[in-house]
Amino acid sequence: MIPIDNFLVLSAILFSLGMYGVLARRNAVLILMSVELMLQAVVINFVAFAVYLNPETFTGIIFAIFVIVIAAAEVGLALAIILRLFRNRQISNVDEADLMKW
Amino acid sequence: MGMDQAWLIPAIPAAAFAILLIFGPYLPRKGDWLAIAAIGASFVLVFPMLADLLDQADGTTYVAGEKAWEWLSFELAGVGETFEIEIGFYVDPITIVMLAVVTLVALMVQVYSIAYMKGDLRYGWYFTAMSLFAASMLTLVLANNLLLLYAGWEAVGFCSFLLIGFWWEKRSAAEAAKKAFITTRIGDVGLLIGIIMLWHEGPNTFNIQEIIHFAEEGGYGNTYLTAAVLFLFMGALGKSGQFPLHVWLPDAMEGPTPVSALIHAATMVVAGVYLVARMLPLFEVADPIALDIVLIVGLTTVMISATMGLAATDIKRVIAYSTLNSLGLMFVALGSSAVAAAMLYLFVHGFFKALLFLGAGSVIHATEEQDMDRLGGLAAKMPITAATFAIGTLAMIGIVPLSGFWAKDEVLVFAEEEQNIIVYLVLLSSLVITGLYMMRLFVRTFLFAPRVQETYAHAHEGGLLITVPLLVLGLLATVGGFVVFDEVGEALGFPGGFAQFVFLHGAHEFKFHLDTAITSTALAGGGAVAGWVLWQDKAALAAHIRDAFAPVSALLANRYYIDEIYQFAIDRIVLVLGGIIAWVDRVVVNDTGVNGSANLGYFAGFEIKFLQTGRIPNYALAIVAGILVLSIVMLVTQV
Amino acid sequence: MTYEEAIFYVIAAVTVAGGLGVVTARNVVHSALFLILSLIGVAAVFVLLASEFLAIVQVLVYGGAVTILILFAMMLTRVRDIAGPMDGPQRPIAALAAAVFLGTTVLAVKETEWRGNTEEATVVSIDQIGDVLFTTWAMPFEIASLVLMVALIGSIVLARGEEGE
Amino acid sequence: MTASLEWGLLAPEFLLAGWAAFIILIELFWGGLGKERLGWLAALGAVAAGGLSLIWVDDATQFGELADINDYTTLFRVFFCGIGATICVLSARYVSDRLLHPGEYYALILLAVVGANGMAAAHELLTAYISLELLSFSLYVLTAYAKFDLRSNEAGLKYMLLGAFSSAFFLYGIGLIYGATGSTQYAEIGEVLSGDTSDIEWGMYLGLAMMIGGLGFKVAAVPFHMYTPDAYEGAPIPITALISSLSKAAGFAFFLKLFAVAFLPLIDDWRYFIAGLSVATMAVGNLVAIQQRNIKRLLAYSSIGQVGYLLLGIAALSQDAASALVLHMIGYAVTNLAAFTCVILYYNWTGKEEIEEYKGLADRAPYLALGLTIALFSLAGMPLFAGFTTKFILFQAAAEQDLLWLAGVAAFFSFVSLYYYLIVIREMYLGEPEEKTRFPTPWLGYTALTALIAGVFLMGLYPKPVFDIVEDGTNTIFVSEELDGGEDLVGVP
Amino acid sequence: MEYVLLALILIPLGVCPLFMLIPSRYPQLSRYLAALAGGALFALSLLVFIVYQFDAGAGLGTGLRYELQWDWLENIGFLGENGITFYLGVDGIGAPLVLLNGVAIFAAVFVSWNITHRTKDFFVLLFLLVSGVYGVFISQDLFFFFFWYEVAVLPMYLLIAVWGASSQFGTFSRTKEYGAMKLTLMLVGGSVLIFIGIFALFVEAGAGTFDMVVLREQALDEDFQKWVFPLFMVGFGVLAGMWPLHTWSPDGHVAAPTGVSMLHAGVLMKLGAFGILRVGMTLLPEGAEFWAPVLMVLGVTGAVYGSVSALAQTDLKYMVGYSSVSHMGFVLMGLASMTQIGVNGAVLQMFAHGVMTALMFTNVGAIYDQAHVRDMTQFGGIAKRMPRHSAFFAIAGLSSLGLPGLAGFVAEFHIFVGVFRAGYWWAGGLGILSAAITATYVLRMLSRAYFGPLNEKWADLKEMRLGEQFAAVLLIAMILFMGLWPAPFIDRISDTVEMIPGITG
Repeated sequence: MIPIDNFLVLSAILFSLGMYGVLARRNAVLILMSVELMLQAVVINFVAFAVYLNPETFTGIIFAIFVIVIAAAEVGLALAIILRLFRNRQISNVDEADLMKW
Repeated sequence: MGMDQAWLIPAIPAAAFAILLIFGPYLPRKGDWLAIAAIGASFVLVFPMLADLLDQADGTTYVAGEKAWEWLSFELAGVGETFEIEIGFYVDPITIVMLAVVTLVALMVQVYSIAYMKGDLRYGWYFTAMSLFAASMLTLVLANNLLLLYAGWEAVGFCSFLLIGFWWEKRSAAEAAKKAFITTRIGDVGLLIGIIMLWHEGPNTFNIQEIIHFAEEGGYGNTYLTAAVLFLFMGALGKSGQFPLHVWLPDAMEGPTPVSALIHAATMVVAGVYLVARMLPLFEVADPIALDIVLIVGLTTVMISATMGLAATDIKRVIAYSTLNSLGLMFVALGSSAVAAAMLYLFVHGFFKALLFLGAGSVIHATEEQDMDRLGGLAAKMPITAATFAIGTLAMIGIVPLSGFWAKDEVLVFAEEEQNIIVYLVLLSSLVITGLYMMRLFVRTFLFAPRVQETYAHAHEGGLLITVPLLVLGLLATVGGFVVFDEVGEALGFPGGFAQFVFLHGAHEFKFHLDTAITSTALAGGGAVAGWVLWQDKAALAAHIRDAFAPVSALLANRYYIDEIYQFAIDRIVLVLGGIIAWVDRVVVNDTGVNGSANLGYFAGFEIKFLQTGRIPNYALAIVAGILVLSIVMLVTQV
Repeated sequence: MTYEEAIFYVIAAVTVAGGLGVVTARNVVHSALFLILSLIGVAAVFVLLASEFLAIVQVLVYGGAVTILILFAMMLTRVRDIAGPMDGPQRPIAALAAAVFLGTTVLAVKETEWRGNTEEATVVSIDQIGDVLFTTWAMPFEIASLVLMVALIGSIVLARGEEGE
Repeated sequence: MTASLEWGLLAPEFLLAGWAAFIILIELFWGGLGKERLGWLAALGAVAAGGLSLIWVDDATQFGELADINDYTTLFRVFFCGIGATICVLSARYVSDRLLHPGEYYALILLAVVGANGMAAAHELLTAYISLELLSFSLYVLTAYAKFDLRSNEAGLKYMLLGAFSSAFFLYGIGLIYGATGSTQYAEIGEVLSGDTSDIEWGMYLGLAMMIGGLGFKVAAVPFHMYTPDAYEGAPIPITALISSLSKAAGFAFFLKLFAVAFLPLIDDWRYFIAGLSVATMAVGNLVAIQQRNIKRLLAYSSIGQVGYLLLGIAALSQDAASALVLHMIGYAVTNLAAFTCVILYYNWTGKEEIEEYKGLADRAPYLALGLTIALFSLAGMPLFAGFTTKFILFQAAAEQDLLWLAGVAAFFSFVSLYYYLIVIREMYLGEPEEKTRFPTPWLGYTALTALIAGVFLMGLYPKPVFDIVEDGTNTIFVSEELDGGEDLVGVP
Repeated sequence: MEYVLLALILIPLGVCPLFMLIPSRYPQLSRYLAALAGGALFALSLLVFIVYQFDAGAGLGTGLRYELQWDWLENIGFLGENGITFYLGVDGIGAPLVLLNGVAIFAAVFVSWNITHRTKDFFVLLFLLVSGVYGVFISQDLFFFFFWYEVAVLPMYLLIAVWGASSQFGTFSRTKEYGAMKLTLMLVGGSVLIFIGIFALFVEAGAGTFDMVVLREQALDEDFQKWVFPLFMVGFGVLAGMWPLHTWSPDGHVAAPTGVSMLHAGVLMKLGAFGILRVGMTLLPEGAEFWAPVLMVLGVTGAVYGSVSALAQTDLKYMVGYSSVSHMGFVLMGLASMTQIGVNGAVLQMFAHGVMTALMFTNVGAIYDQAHVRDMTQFGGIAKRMPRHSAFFAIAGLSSLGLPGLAGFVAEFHIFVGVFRAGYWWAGGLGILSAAITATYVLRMLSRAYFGPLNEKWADLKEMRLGEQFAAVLLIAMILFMGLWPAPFIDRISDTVEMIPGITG
């Protein structure tokens, strides 16, 4: 079978990509998508650990389910906020949202 | 009544002071009678004291009386000793002499003041302060320990400040008072250090006799003791107006003239002499350099004061210079270990100097003028004043048989015997100068034609209150000197004579060297005659000489520029230093040190806040950076 | 290399490519599409991990709901009309940070000797999952429902237009 | 899998959630109730829930394998319900004047309290995480709740996106820890970590670092704090108060329990990292606060500074430190709420929140100025007030654990903080008011303020009752560890 | 009696809410209440001072009497039995200082009679300050010691910033906000060090208690003492005006209203020296011995530096402020001598400086209230118009320059003797010199401002208010009391000082 390391490394790569996306992207929606990527990586991690290391209680899988749920809810909520921001200010780039600083 | 009641002597004026301070304004005549009664009572009390002392005398040896009360005391942790400060009185012949001079002169001066100060705005306050002064001075004299002595010492200084500045509305009076206090205070720094030094290595007491005893047994190290007594001497230097701290005394003449008579002639200024005389055993045990310094200081003062007296025109100032002159002479005597001579001089000086001041006061009272260039010929209008003043002048110059002669002669004898010839010669030369300027004073004030007719016109002799003290003092100034003769002393009831009485440490007779006497009388008389000649009538000759030696006379008139040097030192050094430190405090310590560190925090905050850009990617980067640093450092350090 | 590994690598490549597309695409819609690709890839990974249930959830929740939502949001916010670059000035630092992070993580993952069987994935059946989800994990489940409620309320309150808007 | 699920143990949470729904419904169907009364009603629910949780005082039981119902939980339940109730009361006027949808607003506050309770109760990571998200989601929404306020929108966006971002890290960390230890139960993690960990140390430490980062975000430790000032400034003021008290307290309840039970065996490994975070947090929070011109932002930075002090308790983790930490947290929350009460009342009245707009407040509303002054002095750690006593005990607890230097740094920054509090006080007492009108007395607001100030004084003058309760609470997390892991694990002297 | 001690803290704390209940329209009512409370405090303080000596109480090696110990926080966490107790007790050092505080507040109330702006708020803060000061003097628990110490600092900012005055000088200006802020921050900054020191001390002692009576019996490691003592020395030193951390003092006093300056310079600065003695030297005798030379250098520097700086001031308040620095330098010298005489002197000086500086500020305030100028060069001949005021001022000055018969001399003399006894010749000499410089600036001030011809600008000045006169007379009575009959003070102080470890004869 495939060693667990493969999954973990895949997860790490996805997480890094997501992280890069958050740091580099300007658009709020794109950032949100990047966060989703990171969460995907987390989920991979959880599942891999659950099925390889902890199959008896498979907490990881449960965790993964919840993470997915939360992630979905998060997207919904975040999009609502982004939408609200756009309606009020016609912007969706996060670096333009700097009314408050210093 | 006996020596145990000695505390009453200062206590009575002190009580008078307290009453006057609080109730004075409500008393009839502002309570002047109370002050005079108090000092009179003190004066009277001296006699039982004296009688007691004489009663207890064992042949020619006198037994000193001492009584003390604890003022404060506490155990010293882990040492087993007790730190104790007492209030105590010590009565021995020196004390008695001082008490007599102080109370008598004070009495005379206060009686005189009733007339002199009449109508003054602060008439009551004058007597209040005078009472305080009397109490302080008597405490100083009677004190059995150095600390009480110091207390009295400071208190008389304070009274001097009050009384010099009595007319404080005058800028010059206020300044003079300040100058007097601060100058003497500088000396007192030394005094206090000296006292503490004597206590520190000493027998854990401030008692003077115990300290002396301890010192005589070699308890102190030689160098240590020398240093300590020199510090003590610093105090005497300031209080007695010795060079270089003499500058305050001439200025002190801003005070009312009776004050000058009492404080700045007869009593307070001789406290330094008294202190050194009291502590002389220590000086003798210490390195000889200590006494040499006393001598040199005295000699210097004698010369500079005498020469400055030549150039002064204010009559009170001239007398002040003569006071310095006399005090210098006393220190010369002390420097020669001639305590009896010094005390004798102190005794008679009190009378004739007070007399001179009161005489001057009488003149000033009558003419409201104290510049001798604007006086003259007053003898005609004020015969009693002129006569007593003449006695005082001659006593000061040292003409036989007035009191000053005998005392001065003793000093000269000791100087000749104990010291080298230079000292003697210098002293002799000072006699000439003394003759010159004293005669100048008398001649210019009382004789020949009046220079300002107007002033002369309303000059008049004062009332009895003024003339009686003058006469009493004149009498004393005339006959006071005869106590040098043991016969006189014994006749007065002192076993062994006055010299034996005053000097406690074995026989130390007054000596009379005829050649010395003749030399000194000749020189002093010569000086006086020369003075008469120089300043007679229009003083043309003196003016001629003055013009011929213009730089010298300018030097003298400007008092050797010593005041200017001090002024310079204060303005340019002390005040500038103070200014620099104040500036450093504000700019460096405060603005840089304190505000600077505050600003550092402020600007750190200012810089850091710009990291807060308001942009999400930056914020996210901070999170990432934080996690990366945490992870990497944790992995590196822990794995 | 076993065939399973080969399949894994293919899937992984697709997933990573998708992810790369998400974070680099110039066109936002392309990004969203790449995200779908990546999500599908992850779902495939779940299959490889013998967790078909999760794969189904993944496809339904993400592939269905989330991406649609995102596309809607893009439409509503008219993302395509926005001028200017898609990436901020922070890109080089971001790349560096990501690389460092990747290196660290991979190193840590590789260095760790995971306890248990690291070679064989165990199948977890849907029954088991369903069983524990409502018994052992009942409390998170309940709370998750509240989370969803909050998200729901929040989205409605925030997104809905008000009078006068 | 034979977990006993006594749902009754979660009754307070159910009550809160149900009450939240009830509030929404009542707003829908009973429009005549009035917006302000809705807040009182919500507060009533929170108070009831808090009272309900008192049933389990001195009880020590568990809900399944997920949550403890013991004194620790009870303590925090009451505490969080109290915060929730206070915020509801404080919101009443503000919400009715300035916000739409009050029903949902109060419901979200109650749900946030549920999340916070869950965080304190959980002894398992999944439950804790979900609870954390419940709390966070509620706060995200509430932050953005002023729909037409641009700053509120922006604050919500920042809070939300960064929250999600940091959640990802936190989850990644959980994943690694889970992988390394095979469990998400705190106690089991602690048991594994107390054994030989040399084989899993890479993953373990990386996971730990990421979890610290994630928790750091939740409690706003530097450098994970960046969202805080913006979120505070943008959010409606009562919500700012909520974030600064509830969110922070819940974060620490979670942090403390997790680290005390699960990560205590590794304390020597992470202690200095927490200490470092603590120093950075105190420094940045307090130094930047000096620069602030907006009262909310100022309080945001000041709360960051406070987090630094609280982290001290984590760094010095021991039973004493835990008690001290919780005590300080309670004291801080009470004080902070008092300060926010004043800010809210002032804002309700004038709509102003810049510090310089506070000038002359002492003339116009003496009691308000006095209250704010007391609160600020307390935050600065001046005596008579809670801040001094609780800080003293907290710092002393740190010093007991060989972290004297850290206690010293904390004391120093606490001194720095005095400066910016004084700036506010200066404006209030020295500034000339622009208009002379007196402040109309808001009786209910002043009642709340008085109660909070009384709390500030109580904690400052006689904290023993509170300390006793707190210690009972923190004892439980350490005692359980003792039972599981043996004597040598417990860093309690 | 122990409840009298309690009352000393509770009365000032208790009147604060009472003040708040008084409507602001009746400022006169606040004043009467303040006078009442001040009088009560003065009476009780006097009672404590007098009765102390008559009660040969146990005190067991500490000199403590009238102990009152209530549990506050114990058996909790790191705190053992008697962990933190509300522990009151007065010893021979505390007794005179309690009296000092009583005198100062009673006088300050009368001096503050003319406060019209927010009268009741002023008194609230003033009494808060006073309660803190009392607390420090009679607390025997380190926690509460520090607690009250901070309470005393707490109201300072508002007291100065609200009721103070800004000043403009030739080249620079000092606003009241600046003075208040600097004062507050520096004092609190100093207490950070104390904070750390207390932590370290508690941990090292390991007794689980903050009870100072217990703590002083703990044998602490010498190296530990050596590094902790400077924390206390510098921390308390800030409040004691220790050079170079004294700069808050002149600026703060210049800005502060008169009553506050009186209390602050008169009493509050003593807390610093008292802290060094009570906490630093008592609990850490070996550390104190090690650092004594440093403290001596700082003390002497402060004494000379303060007096020389005062010499350069023309502003009356600055002069008095710097003179405080100078006199507190004497206190530090006395402490640093580590001899019984010196330490006795230091405590005496605390009292003496307290009353005379309060008197000085009373007088400066009296003239400033009328003239709104404090620059002595602008005055002249004021004694003509305000003779009593001038006399009072002169007495204060004379006491401060060490005139025998007044309080200053007794204290300074002990200090100098102690310093000499400890072998610091140079320090003693410089100290005495500094006293002479004091004479210079005091007399310069009197001569400039009060003597000389009356400056017509001030022809309409009036004598100081009766309340101020009363305050001045009260303070002068204290100056004379101690100056003429110091035995009651010395008896109390010495019995306690000799029990302090590390103090030798």
